[in-house]
Amino acid sequence: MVKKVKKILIVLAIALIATFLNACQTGPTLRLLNWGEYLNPEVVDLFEEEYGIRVIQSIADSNELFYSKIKSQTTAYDLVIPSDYMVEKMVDEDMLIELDYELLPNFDNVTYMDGVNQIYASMAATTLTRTGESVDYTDYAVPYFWGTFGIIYNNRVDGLEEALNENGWDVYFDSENYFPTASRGMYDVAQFAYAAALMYLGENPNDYNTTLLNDAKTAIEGANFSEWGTDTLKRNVESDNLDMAFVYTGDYLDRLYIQLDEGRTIDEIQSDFNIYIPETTMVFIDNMVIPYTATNLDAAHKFINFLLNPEIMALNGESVGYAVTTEEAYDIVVSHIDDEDAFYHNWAYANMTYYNKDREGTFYPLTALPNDDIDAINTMIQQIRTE
Amino acid sequence: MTEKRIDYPVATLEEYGYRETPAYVKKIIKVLKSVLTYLVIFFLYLSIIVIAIQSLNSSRVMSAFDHVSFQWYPNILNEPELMTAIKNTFLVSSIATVVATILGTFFAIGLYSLEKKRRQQWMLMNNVPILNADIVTGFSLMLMFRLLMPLFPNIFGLFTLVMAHLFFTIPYVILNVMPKLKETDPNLMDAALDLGVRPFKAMLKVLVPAIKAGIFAGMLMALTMSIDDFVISYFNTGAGFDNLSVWIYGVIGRRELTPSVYAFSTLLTLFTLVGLVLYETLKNNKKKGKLWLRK
Amino acid sequence: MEKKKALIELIDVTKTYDDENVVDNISLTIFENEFVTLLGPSGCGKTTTLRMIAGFVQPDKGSVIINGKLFNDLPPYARPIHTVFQRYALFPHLNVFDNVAFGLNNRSWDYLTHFFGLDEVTEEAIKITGGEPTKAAMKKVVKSKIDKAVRDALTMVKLKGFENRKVDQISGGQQQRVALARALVNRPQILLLDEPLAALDLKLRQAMQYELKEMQRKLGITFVFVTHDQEEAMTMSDRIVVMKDGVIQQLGTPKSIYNEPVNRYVANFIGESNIIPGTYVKKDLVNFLGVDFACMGYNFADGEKVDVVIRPEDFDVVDVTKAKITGKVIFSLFKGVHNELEVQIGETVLLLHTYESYEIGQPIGLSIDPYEIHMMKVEVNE
Amino acid sequence: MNKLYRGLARPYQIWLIILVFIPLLAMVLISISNYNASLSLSEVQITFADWDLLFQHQTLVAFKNSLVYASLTTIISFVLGYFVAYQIKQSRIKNKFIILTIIILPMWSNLILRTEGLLNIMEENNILKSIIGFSLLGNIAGTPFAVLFGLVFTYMPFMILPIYTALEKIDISLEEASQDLGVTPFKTFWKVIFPLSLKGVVTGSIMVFLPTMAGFAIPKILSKGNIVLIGNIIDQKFLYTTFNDGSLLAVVILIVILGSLLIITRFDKEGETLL
Repeated sequence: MVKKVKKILIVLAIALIATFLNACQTGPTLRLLNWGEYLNPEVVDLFEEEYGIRVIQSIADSNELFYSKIKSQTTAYDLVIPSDYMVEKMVDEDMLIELDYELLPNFDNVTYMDGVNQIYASMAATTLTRTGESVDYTDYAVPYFWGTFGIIYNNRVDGLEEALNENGWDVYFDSENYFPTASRGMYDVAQFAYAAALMYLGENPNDYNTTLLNDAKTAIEGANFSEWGTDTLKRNVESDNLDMAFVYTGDYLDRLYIQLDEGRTIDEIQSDFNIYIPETTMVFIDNMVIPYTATNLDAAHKFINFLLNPEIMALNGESVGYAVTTEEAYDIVVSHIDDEDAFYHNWAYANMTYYNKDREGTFYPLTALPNDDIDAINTMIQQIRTE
Repeated sequence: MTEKRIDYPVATLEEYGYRETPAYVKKIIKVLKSVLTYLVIFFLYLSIIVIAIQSLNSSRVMSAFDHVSFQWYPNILNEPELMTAIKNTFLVSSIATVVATILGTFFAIGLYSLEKKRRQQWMLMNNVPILNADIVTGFSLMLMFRLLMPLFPNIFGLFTLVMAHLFFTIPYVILNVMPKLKETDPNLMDAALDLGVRPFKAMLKVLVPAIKAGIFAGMLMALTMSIDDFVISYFNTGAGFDNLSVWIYGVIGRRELTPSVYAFSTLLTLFTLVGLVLYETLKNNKKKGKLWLRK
Repeated sequence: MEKKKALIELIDVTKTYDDENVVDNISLTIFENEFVTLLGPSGCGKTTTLRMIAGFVQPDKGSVIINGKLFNDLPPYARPIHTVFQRYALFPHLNVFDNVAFGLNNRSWDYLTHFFGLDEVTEEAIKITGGEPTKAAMKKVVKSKIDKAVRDALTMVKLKGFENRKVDQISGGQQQRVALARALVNRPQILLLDEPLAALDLKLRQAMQYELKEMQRKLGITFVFVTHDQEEAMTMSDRIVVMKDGVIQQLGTPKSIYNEPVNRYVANFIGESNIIPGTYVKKDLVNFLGVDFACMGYNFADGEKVDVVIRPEDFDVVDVTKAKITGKVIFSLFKGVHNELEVQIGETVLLLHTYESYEIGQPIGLSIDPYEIHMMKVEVNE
Repeated sequence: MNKLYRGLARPYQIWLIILVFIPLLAMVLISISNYNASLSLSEVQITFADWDLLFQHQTLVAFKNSLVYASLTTIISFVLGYFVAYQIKQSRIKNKFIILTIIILPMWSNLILRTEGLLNIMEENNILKSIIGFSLLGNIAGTPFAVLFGLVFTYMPFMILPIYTALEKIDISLEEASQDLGVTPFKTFWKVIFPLSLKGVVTGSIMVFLPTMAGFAIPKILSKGNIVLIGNIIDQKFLYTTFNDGSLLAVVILIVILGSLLIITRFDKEGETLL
């Protein structure tokens, strides 16, 4: 009797193992760890068609999850798309493989946008803690998309737009003197709040010491945030439930494109809600990097090279809505400004307005602060929220 | 005979020491009771109703309803990532449910045949995966599976996901089957064995039908828990094998969720409800019984 | 029968479930201090009848009269009736004592003071306080009275010393006694018993039958007893109500039902009997098995077809030569006190009990006393 | 039951030991070490250095919040859930499978979708308001009430089911016996039905209390990040790969869970009414 059951158990076990072995199909594959809906399926199709490499995508919603996924080694990804500070952290911990530029011929044909160069310059300026020497991050990373942060605001509040343009960060953080009844939201990422507070205080958002921490705490308390969220921030400003929030510019564009789809005009939408991008603001750049666990370096390089093609990068930007990183791709995007197709026209217009390559300002990408500092910042934010 | 009735005075509650509740009070209480019951059930379903409304909204602006549109339903098919996630969910949840149901039934029978004291100890253990915090379970299982990686480098994915789901679904099956086992006549199996039926056959032919209700209930719970889980899945998936909940969490990072997700959720709920109603109607027609109706 | 006070009257009572009359137009009167048994196979409507008296079921038609009052709409808790349930229905979360005390513990203050006598309670309360009968003192008195009543009831059912046992730690027989005590402690006018002995083994059952009867006699409570066991009904009842398909077949003393069943159904249900087709020749003469027999006490039309009922023990075994009828033994079984024989006479097989033993195949002669011959009308539709 | 089948329990016992004990042991070990993802295993050592985390302000507040919200959720779920379970039982819908399905069906939709759906209609301008013209729940997003509401109506199925199971198992004749003894239906409920359903209540309470205490998604979304529960801190610790801190807090929760298990076993030796 027990034997029979054992037989069944064995069959079940074999079936289980077989299914999982089946999952590892034959043929070359590219395991990509990405943000959700951050890659145009058309690009995937073209890539698969051209190189015969199947793209398997996993998604996660934060750099920290990328990190823990790679660190835990539970899956060998060939390509990951983390942001700037996470690239630093990964390089710092020897988690990335240096790129072979021989395999990236398209690289020589592109010029990065000013903003992107600024970010890279800033990243290169930081010093690696372990080796004590500066590293050229371009050895490890190729830009994918980039973007700024800004303050999305409810334009139905009288005078808010003017006040923001005039006084910038003060309007957002100083709730005592500016719009005391307005509701303010902040991204539910402690370091974002900390960095924003430092920019408001005129400090470098990547500096860290206990004085700054206390100052930032006071500033954040002064802002009296009513909401700590992620994707809900933009929706709440859009629907008149929230007045200001510090978000990705891409968050605004996401809602903008959706409303354009509904048939509204850009003017109408902007008069409902808009985004203010301060002169000094945070920026991010998502990069294609190859983690040390990668098994198919060839495919990874092919993919990077493929996306460096301005046409492909523009095509990718078409569905994703973040800012392309090369001037060549940017030119393709903005060339649509005279397009009769409303979508292409609006797309070009939005890029020129919100991601203009000639925008002046100081852009700070976040730095990978040491664990203890991050922990202290997290604790500080939690303290504010538990008071 | 009615005349006879008139002859007798009617006995009242008062003369037996009880207060008569006025009819209108009774009525009010009755109405209040059903109102409250339906209100609670309505609130249980409130979030689902909102999801259904969102799925019918022509606009992707979630705070305002534009007009009714079914566009998001066929659009499910146009979202390759969503489709993959749905397929993965079905694959993982159905494998996990079927395996958990079969194994859970065997295990429950096994545990049931232990001595009482032993059984109680193991049933206690059985509760740990159910009651443990998801994040602890998810993380500790991942640690476990990582130990296997030197042997099977590609273990993370379907296999680990199914194993992790088995970890918390089997206890639910056992919990549902065990009470049914206790209700069965202890002589049932002996009688079958006495008649010369082989133990395994006896189990399948005699015991399993007797505990069918428990097995079904356990299966349903297992399926629900498997579909609903995010945290444990998150830690134990890999290699692009994202189920729906992992996918939904992931998408929020950079982009807006497609309303087709709402459409899918609504479909799933509707199909289940319609299936249930159909099943009950058919059964009632067949038996002409009134299981479902109030007496 | 002397004129007694009618306690329960069912008048034209009908109960219908799923278009089926479970109880069909029953009328029945139960008198004070009487032991009445509703007898019949399962599904005959006896339990439903009982539940209508208890108040768990409302009749669709007809009246339930208790103490001369219409009780149709009164809920069970207000009725002066208590029930001993088939599977006892003891409260598993309470011990034996609390089970028995349950009814009294949960009654209103007015009820309790009335129950124990307001004067008596006040008097004892004065004794305690030495002055005013305070509410606290009265409560104390009532509590001790409940305590005493419960202990008395437990003593009566011979369960003294079991007060603190859990109800699932005592035997079936003891549980049965707890259920009895739980009902009796409330001094009901009427006690309903729904097959209370069914789950007990034979010996215990017989002992309990005797005890129940004794108790009923002693307490002067009306017992309405439901059973499907005719022997139980015979032993205990003052009157038996034989039911079938929701209809009362016969109502009478055990003796009259046994001896003079009104129809084939009752005859078959109450003990074993031989039912033989015959003809009522003329007054005090009946012909069956081809022979004329003297009989007494029946009035049928001359020459009318009748069914003759003869109980197996009513045959007299006589010498073959002197016998009225003779036959051949085809089956014999030793039953302890008597032998059970099957005797073939022509086409007919008779069942009879004798004290002598016979071998199979042996010829046997029988005669029947006139007063042992019972007759009933031939039923047309059966 | 036949001893023949005892062998069937063996694989499960091994399974439980491997998948329950060993990982939990690992968690406990991690909690007393300095382990985090950045360290290689050779650098890991035993330390209690991070244990002051337990006494930091935000941890204590989060623990307090968790306890308060879990308790309130449990109490409200108990009152409403008991009521609904009792009504279902009274309704004489006898098919348990159907009841089970109807009660847990909402869980087939993703928790995040459901919670964000709730958040949506808790905002001042919401989708329901645009249809029916008024805000059903008022503008409660971000308030403690919103969090309670979400927690209660998410976890109540776990309260309803065990209570229903317990109620269903109560022999109807006990109710009849009580009424027969002169006790009104209302009093019968408190003296007979309720005490006999306590098993289900205890099980249901624990099934609601524990996930509420350890969970993080619902409070995070519905409080708009303004209320921090211990689950949120654990979540963040794991997210930032501070595994030792996360494990430490998780172990504390584990102790609460084990305590609850002991309570269960006192009332319900074999988890009969767990579902």
